[in-house]
Amino acid sequence: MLKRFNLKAWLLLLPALSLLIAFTHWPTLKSFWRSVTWARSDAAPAKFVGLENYEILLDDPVFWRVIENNFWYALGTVPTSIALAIAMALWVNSKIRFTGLLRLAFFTPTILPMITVANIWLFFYSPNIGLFNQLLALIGITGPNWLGDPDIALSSLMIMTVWKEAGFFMIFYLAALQTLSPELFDAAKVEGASAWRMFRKITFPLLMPTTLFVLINALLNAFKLVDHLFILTKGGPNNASNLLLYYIYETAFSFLDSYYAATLTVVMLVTLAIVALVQMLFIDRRIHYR
Amino acid sequence: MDSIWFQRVSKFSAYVLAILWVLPLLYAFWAAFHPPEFATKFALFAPLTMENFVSAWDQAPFFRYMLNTVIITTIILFSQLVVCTLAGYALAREEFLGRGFAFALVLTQLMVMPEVLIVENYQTLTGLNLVDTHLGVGLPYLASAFGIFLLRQTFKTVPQELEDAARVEGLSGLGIIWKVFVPLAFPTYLAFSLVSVSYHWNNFLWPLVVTNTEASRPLTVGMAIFGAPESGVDWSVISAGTLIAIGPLLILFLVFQRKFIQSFMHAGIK
Amino acid sequence: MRANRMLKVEGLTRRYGDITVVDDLCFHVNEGEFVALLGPSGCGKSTSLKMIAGLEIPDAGSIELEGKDITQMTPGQRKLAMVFQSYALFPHLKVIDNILFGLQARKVAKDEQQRRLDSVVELVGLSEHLQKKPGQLSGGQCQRVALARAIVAEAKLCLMDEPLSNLDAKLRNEMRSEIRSLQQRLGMSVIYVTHDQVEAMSMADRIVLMNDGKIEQVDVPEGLYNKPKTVFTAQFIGSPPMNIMHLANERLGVRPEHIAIADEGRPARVISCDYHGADTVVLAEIGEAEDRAEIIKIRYPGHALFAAQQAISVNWRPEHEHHFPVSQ
Amino acid sequence: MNKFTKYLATAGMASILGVSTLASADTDLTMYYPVAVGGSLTKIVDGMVENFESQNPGINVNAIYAGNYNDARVKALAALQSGKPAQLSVMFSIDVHALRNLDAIVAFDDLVSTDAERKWLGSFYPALMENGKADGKTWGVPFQRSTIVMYYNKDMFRAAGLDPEKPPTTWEEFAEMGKKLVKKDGSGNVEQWGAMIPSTGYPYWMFGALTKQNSEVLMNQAGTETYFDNPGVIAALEYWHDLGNKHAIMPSGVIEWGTLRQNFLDGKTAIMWHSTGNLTTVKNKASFDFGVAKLPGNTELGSPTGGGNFYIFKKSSAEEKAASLKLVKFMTSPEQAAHWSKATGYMGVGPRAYETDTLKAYVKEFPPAAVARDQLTHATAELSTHEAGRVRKFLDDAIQAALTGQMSAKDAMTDAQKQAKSALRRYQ
Repeated sequence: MLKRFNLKAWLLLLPALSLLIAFTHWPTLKSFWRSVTWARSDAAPAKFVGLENYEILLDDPVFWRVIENNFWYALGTVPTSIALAIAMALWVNSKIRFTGLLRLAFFTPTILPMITVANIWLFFYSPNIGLFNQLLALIGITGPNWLGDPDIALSSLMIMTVWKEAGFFMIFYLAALQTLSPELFDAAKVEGASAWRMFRKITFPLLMPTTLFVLINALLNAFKLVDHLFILTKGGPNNASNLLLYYIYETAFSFLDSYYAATLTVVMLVTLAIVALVQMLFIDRRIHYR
Repeated sequence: MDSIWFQRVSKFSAYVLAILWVLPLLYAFWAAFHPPEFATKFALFAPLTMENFVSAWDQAPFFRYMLNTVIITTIILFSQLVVCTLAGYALAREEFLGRGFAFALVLTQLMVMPEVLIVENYQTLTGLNLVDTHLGVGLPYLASAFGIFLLRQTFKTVPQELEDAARVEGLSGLGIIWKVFVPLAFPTYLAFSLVSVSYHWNNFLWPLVVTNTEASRPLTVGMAIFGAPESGVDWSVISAGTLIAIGPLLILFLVFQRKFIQSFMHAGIK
Repeated sequence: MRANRMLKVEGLTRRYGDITVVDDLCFHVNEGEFVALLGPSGCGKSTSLKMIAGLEIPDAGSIELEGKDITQMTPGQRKLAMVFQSYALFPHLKVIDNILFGLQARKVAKDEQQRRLDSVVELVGLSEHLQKKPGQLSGGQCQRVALARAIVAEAKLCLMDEPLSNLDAKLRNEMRSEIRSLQQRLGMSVIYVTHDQVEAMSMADRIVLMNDGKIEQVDVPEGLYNKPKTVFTAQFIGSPPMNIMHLANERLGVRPEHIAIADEGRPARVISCDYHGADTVVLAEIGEAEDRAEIIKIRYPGHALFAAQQAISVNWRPEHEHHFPVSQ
Repeated sequence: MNKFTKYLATAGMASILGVSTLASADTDLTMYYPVAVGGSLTKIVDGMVENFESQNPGINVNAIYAGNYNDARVKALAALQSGKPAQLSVMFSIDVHALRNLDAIVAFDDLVSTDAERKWLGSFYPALMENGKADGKTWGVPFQRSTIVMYYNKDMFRAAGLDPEKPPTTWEEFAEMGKKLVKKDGSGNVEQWGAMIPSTGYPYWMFGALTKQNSEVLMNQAGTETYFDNPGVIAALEYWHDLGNKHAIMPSGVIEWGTLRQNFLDGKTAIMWHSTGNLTTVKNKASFDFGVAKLPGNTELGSPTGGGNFYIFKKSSAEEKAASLKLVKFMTSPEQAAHWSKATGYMGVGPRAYETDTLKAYVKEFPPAAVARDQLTHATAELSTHEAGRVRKFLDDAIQAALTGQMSAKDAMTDAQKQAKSALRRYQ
């Protein structure tokens, strides 16, 4: 069919595209522009400063710390939540008892606002009086200072993130599992495959498209999920648990430096572009057996 | 025999994990219904009280916050449904020059979520004079790439015969969308609505940035201010506040959990 | 010489809640024998097969393989082969890996794997497709892969669950004789589940006919056709089904192909004719009084031209009569 | 953005929300305020505002609680920038430089006109005025003000064989007594700590106390220079670090500001340093006999002042400014200050507040209520510079780095000083 200009189609797209351009594309471009300008305060006019903001960025130890943290945060939360999500989906999809309750339990964190449950996690993590350390004390272990020790503060945040996300990702795996024919698993059983072999050779490869989808989502969340920082650590101690988006927020709304914040935003945008690129490379492979 | 053992261990871990997963909620119930001195101590026969709910309710305008959240989620949801339906239809059923480009423009938002652009979007909102309004909280989310994508996938599966039949019956462009595509995509709408509502009910960072006062502040931001650790944490009252805040969604979820999860799964398959 | 018992099923029972899906099933399979589990859908034949495979746990009864009780074993321990209705090919694995899946799982030596693969590939003719994924194959080819996977296991007993039901009619006929000849050449013992009586009649050495979870009759195909013990058997085997006439103290059964339209005999009145090519199925009303009339089907060789309401006479030979008690 | 679209957007918004602005002869004031300590302060503020409104029928006040100090500043400034009303706000006493850089506030000296008003402006404790002054003018008027005080558990003092009426007054005593107050169980796990000084939330503030006690200041009055790497400052940080390590009277690592009160109330620590703003909550919730004392000193006693001042925004009409001044005067009047102090634990901002019947009776019945005031003679200004958010964060990070053992006190402070210097370069 000959492609042509189609007024009706563009009119249908108009509301969506104008909103997307106004709140996604335009601000993206503006971020790039703002990152090469500077002004003493928001009241003063901004002037072009070239790459000065980027030079400051490269010299900023907090920036590097935040990048490093975000890397570990992604590395720590993404595979763990995926592995747990798969395990949860397999459990819920299996014949053990109370699968309804299991599913409910795993899914519950998904509908709880991160910001409100963070206060409860604050209690879990509190040294001396916190639940975790009370429990550890029962077996004679002095629990760590979960949020106050720079070596484990980030890990503590990761645990909460995994708690929040695994059940959400479980749903995708559950949906995928239910599209798989049970006969495949019967066949593997008859052929004498062990549970582990069955998982490794059949279940996991067949879930691969789902895993890729979840992987991308989990990666994006690793950059965008900072709600709990506001309550738990505020990025501390000494930036040990600071993440890029939180640092952007701090810079823009605490230090009132929207220019440097824009520079940080550009770094975030570039990172996301890389994630997108990776996804596109993978997207061809995800249809490998269809 | 190893497989029996494996099964036992697996089953045990499943239950342990499930308990861990609801622990925060269980704790919230414990702390909310017991006097503050039991917030960090667990005694089986600690006295029950509603006092925490009273003081939580006293300390923050929960009703106002909840109303704001409801207004914001409603504005967002309805705009999303309309905007995404139109765009999804165009991308699924219309043949035109630049469709690929338009679709690519839409998909960008899947990567560049509004959360990333808080700095610029805040400036835009300032310019529009919409800071601290319900509309302002919703604006960056009114067009959802996820929704457009989901509806496009669904609309693509509608047989051409149905659309042709409707045309023969004399329906016009928007009429076809409204009378044919929308009803057929009902499960997708339901799934998307649930995902959207639970997302925006729980959204925090952008509302924090863009709301200043009780006039527009949603529950999450209200709760963050109410429970801010700076003011000294009082877990009993915070737990009570948390339960008040999540109560409506939690009850809805518990009642409709099967439907809820199915809808999420539906959204997940696409 | 008395054949060796390969499999013996005794009192096998399976319930789902209040419903008994398989009720006290007893039968056996001899070595090298092709046994069909036949019955309408929902009669419990697939459940029975799954219990033999170990994929379902029976509520009662026992399963013996070569004299050994395997009732409590896991599917893998039973070392059976199985062909599934949907073929159950692993979509992400190449054909060769699908075929060798079980051998790899059981850690059969590499050269032994290769030897068996070579011979099975030749048997079913898949040599040029080994490196493809199932998605790239036609239905018939998938069927062959599934078959190859079952054969390569060299299992004592092969279970087949309606393996041909997803093929079109022509291919089905081809595969039917192919499977049968493979089975005979390799001397395989097979339990074959089907709801298609033609398939069972043409392939099986013996047929276990099931209805409503119970065995109706176990017999060789001719036995089921010639000496049905129950009205159900009589009507399930043969096409069109046997005519059953309700007499005062018994049921009288005569197959349509055994009824002749002749100059004399019982009076009947034609209702309609259905031309099939080789023959015509004539629908007629037989009986004196209106209220006692029975509708019967007659298979008339060639092309019959009877007008509706035409009066005819029908007869059959006494040895073609089947008598069933009324209680059925 | 042109006027027309602005108009459209506003009109659209108003119609969506069903809001309409009614013209009225009354003066409407919008004020933002933060809360950094416990209790239901919002109710108390609302009550005071209502009281004011009933006395001043022509003025309507919309008091908006906006979270912590940082949030309150962000929200108030955001409101100003986006053209929303905000005539005055309670903000961090140390935000003065940032607010002046933004040209957002007016000096009170330019607003007061009568002698009575000038007298009122001079009626505050001078120590509380330090942070509000710049370039010889007063930009912020003290309201929600505090110092750091030492809360201690008298029961634990008794149990440890210490005199509950003689809390530590020097660093040595603090460490020595702290050691006696640490209680361990059979396997060596600490059940009760000697003391806790919070190091999240406002670490620089706590540190301000330690440096003052070591006779150092952290910055100059103009807020253009910091002295983070002075030997006395480094020594103060070393002492803090030692409390958690060498003396082991405190958990090592950082201690959470928000949960500390609960630790104290739960008997996990015998002493805590915290804002006086917690006094009333501790008083209401403590199930044991507790005392409040001035912080111990090294070369001298000391604590920074802290908390929030009233600021009046430039972008408001003359009537609004006058009404704002009226409100500020009301809120800081001796009666209201006394009421506020009793309800929260924040200090009465001027001597006359302590002469009211309310506070007289309260102090008599509950002497700790006067400790913060008594400590004012040893008080110093809170860290306040240009680029306040950044500089504060440099110091906070350095303190946390030292306390958690990531860096030595010297390296951490040298780094912080370097960073602060480069951030302040443009203001010198």
